[in-house]
Amino acid sequence: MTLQLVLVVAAALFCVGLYGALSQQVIVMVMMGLELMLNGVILAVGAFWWFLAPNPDGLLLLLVVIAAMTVEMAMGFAIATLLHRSKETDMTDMATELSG
Amino acid sequence: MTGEGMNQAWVLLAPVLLGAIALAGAALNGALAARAEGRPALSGSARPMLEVVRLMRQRRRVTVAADRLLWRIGGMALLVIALLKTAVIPFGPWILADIPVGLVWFNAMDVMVWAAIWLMGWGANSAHALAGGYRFLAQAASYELPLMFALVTPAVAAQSLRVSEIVDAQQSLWFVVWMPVAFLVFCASVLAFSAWGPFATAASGDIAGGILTEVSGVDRLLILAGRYALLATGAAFAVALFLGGGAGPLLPEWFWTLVKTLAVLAVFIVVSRRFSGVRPDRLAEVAWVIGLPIMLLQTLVVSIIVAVRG
Amino acid sequence: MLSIIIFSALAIVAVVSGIAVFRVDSMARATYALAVSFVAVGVMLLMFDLDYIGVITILMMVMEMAIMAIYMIMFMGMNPALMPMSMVHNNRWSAILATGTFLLLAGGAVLVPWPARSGSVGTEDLTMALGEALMGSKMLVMLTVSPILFATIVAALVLANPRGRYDRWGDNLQRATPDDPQQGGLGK
Amino acid sequence: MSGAAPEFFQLGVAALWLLVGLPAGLGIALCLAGRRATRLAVPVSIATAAVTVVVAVVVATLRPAVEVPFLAGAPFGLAVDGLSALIVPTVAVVTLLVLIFAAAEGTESPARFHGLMLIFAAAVAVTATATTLPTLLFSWEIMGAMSYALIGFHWRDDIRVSGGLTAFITTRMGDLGLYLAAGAAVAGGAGLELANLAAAPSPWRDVIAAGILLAAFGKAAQLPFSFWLSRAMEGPSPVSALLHSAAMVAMGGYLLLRLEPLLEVTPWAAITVAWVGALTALLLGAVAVAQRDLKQLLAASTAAQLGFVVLAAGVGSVSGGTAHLIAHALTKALLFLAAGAWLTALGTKQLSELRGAARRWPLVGVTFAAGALSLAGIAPLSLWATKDEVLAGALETSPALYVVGLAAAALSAAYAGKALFILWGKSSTEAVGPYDTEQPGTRHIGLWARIPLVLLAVGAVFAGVLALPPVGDWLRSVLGAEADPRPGVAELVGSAALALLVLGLVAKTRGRSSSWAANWLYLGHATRIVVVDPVLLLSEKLARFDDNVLDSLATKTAPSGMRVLSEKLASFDDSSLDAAVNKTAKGGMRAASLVTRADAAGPDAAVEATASAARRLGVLARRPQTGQVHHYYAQVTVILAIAIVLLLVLALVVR
Repeated sequence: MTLQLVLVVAAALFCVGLYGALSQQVIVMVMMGLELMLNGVILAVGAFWWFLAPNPDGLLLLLVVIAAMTVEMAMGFAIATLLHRSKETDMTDMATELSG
Repeated sequence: MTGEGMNQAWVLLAPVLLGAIALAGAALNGALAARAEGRPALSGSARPMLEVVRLMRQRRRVTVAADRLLWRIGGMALLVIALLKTAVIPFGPWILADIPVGLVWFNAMDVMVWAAIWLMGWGANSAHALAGGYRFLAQAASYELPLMFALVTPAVAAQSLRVSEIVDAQQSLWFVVWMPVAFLVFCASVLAFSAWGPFATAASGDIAGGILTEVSGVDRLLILAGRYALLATGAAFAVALFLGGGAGPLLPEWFWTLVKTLAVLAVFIVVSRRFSGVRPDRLAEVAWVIGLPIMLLQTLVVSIIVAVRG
Repeated sequence: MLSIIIFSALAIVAVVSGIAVFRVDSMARATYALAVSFVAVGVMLLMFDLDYIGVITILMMVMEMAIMAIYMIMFMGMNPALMPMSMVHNNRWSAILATGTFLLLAGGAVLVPWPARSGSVGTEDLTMALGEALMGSKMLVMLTVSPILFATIVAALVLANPRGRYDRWGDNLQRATPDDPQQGGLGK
Repeated sequence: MSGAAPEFFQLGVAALWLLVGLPAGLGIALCLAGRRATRLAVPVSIATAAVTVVVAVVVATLRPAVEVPFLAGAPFGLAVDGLSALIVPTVAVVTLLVLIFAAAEGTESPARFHGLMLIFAAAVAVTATATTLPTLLFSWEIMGAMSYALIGFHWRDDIRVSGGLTAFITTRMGDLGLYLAAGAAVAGGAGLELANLAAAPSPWRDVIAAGILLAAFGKAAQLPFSFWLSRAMEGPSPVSALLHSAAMVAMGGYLLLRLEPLLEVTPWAAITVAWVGALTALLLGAVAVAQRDLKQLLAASTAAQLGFVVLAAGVGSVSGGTAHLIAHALTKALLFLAAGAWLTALGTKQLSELRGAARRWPLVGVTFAAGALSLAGIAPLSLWATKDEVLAGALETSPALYVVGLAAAALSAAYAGKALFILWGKSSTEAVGPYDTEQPGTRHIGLWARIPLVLLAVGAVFAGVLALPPVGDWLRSVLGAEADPRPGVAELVGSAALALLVLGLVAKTRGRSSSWAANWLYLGHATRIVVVDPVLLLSEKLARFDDNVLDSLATKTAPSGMRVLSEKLASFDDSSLDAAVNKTAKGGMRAASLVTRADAAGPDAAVEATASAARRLGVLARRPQTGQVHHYYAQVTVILAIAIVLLLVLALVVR
């Protein structure tokens, strides 16, 4: 088990998540893609911690990533709920308020 | 702690013991149920064994378009979770895996129950079962936070997440004495994550058995056994966290653990029969508006005591 | 050697279930495939001696996915066990971008000359050390992060809540008990 | 700090914590309890305020100092020194009296009101005793927030809430200065102790001073920021009495007094402070004279009187400034409470409608008169002496400042007199005035509402001793400002005479004009006394000089010389100038047409090209803004990838 191996796995997870976030139409599925990306990030940070600098400070970053993930989920669900309530849709394609 | 040899024997012994305790719980419940119906208690206590035999022989029924994979996973999960929980529970001097974060492990496992029960509800492709699954998730969202703080409180007092160290920290004074609220909340949560007693709305009769509606045969056996096993592990963990583990006079530690576990289990079964069901939608507000603050206060009090004592 | 085998197995589980999230037809399966992926990563973290973080990852993510499944079904409102779903857009470009990113990242991971490990895993309790870092030297970080996270949660609640207090308690907040479609246990 | 025995020091520390903690804790509790504490609110709040008064006196005697860790390198420090030993009891007493008055008047949701007031009192106590900038900032912010909450207390009225918002935002603008000062103090290495700010190295010290000035001017409603005080009058009268006269606004002046050493080593800041103070006193005095609304008049007068305090800080007269601050706090709280009592009883605060109100409630009228006369600077009353002490400092610095200050004092006599005479004047008709124009009045002023007025009136009458020899010397020794300039007898008598004179003038003009147009005329009178009459006198003198000397000179030399000169000029005009003008005009036309052609070909075309290019770019820039989340994700991915590749290439090149 080497750092390179773990990082490649992490990159794979990240990119599968990226594919999902880019390709899915349903907002909850997009969120799942984002979660998968963060999953890769968690793995990568854990690997960096273990192989490069195993001291408690590094763990903090992991903790923050996990906390950010859960909050991201809360925000995502809130927006999804709002979108569903106002537009009766769960598709990101229908939400074009940001269109320039 | 004793040697490695003993630990290896314990690997084999632990599941058997878990099964035995769960069966004892089931027998007691059967006896109480029989007495309530005016039949002799003894016939009731034999009922679980007969039920096991019956379900083993019963053919599995499968609903149309059921998601069998998830359904089976959900059905098996309860028992597996109970076994995984057993891994971190010290039984007298023996413990399967005394990991440094045993307490968090226990917590992670009881979160697995969320998934397990919802999958049971979903997999059956039946409205009643799905409603049961949803009921359990609603209930879980209510009990989980108070439960987490109830778990944290003994850890704060023992200044460790390792279960054996929490047990050791109570040699002079059991934690139940100075954290009664945490103990009660934990006990209620054990009933809740076992979907038992007043918290059994996920499988209650008003939705035709909820998650149990469509399961039959071995699947049903696994789920029923899993619930008793969860109840048993919950009781054992309550003993380890709050009731001093194996602490007791004269007799060996394992004996005291067994006695206390059985006693707690008996109390769970007897007392919870006396309550009517708690609606999950009502529970949420009670748990968050009363349970959580009171639990936080308990944790605060314990933290202050620990900080003052140094 | 054993660790490499275990790790590889976990890695395969993690990535395959990750791919399964976007390949399976059932929403429940997609969600729980993601949960499996997370559990695999959590176990990998346990292999790095990250006991607490690993278990916490498992705990949080299983819980999160249990909730996620509800939302999936709530919003998509059908049983995809009965009908296959394909709700994608921009599929080809997404795949190209993801592959490109993977090549870039993996190339970087393999080619960058990573420094040697500095410092060593102490024998002390890592969870305790993490707690002390949280409440000590890294207090400022947490002080900064936590209000932001908290504010985000509050914002999420505000966005998602369809009924404000005037809807519940009346225009002059005059009702003794709120007018809720579903009464809570305390009537608050 | 104090040489007291340890047990006394311990007692002092406990008292100091109590001073801050008790009102803060109970205030928060009351606010949280909300409607459930309606019955409890008044007793709790008045008991707390009373205890606070006792504790404040204890603290002022024992002079404790405490410090607990707060931020890295900046502890949460509280200490009582000479200055705060004077201010803290004053504020505590005023708070108690105002709360008694408020309780007597009654208010909706008393728990919230008294809770906010108590929190505010705690914040003031922290402000007055703070020893470090973070501590000060902490309480400063709380004061601002409480001020907002209290001005907008009747939150169902939009105008009150927006008044609170105006006050909050304006003072917030100033507050930024405090952050600036804190940043500069850290950057300059002076540390965050208030006492060390003066020791900061030069460029940073100037930044600190600028920041402090901004903050103090904002809070004290000095000139660029004065208007917020007017909007703040939307709040309930007790709030005006406490926050916008005695406590919060005063804290702006207090901050400058406290940091006077910093001003001393930063000459430009001292001069700025002195002039801003003096000009505020003058101009807001004029504004006060023009007001038709009693509370607005008092508000403008508050800003003007604080101008004197600020002036004192600028000229280094700490003792004068402090005495003036205290005397003004008592006086103005009294006036605001009296105005509030009438507002409640008669439902109006318009001066025209309040005519004769003092006769209806003579006790309130007499106390108001005491306050107004003190404000006017009538001889034995408080503000007379304190103001002169400030002016003595100003005279030492610059005569011009003194003159401006004296003019401002005359104006204060004018507006105080105006309010006084109207309120005590006989209604022109015997019929009851058009009351209840702003809110329904109760026609009743309770006993408990009168008691604070009487007590405050006693203070307003006698606080002047703080500036006069026996007590004044003690005050100076407490403040360590023995060397501050003292007013001479001539100045004291002169200012008293001036005040009397102005008061007399006001009385006379009022007698002549009963209609409200006269008030604007009366502003003209004030202007005439100060400006017009001297100018007329001067111009008369100049005219006589002109008649006698210049005119005769002119009549003798003008006729013959002028005729010759004009003929010469006429012929020159025809021959050269006219022709030149014609030619220039023709040349101009030609040049203009040339330029037009060049413009169309050159700059105009360039502008058109630029514009269309910008439009094209704009269209291009809009294209990625699809509003589709996945497009954004894709863009981010590509951009991040490019950035990473660039970084890698860069790293390789550098290697």
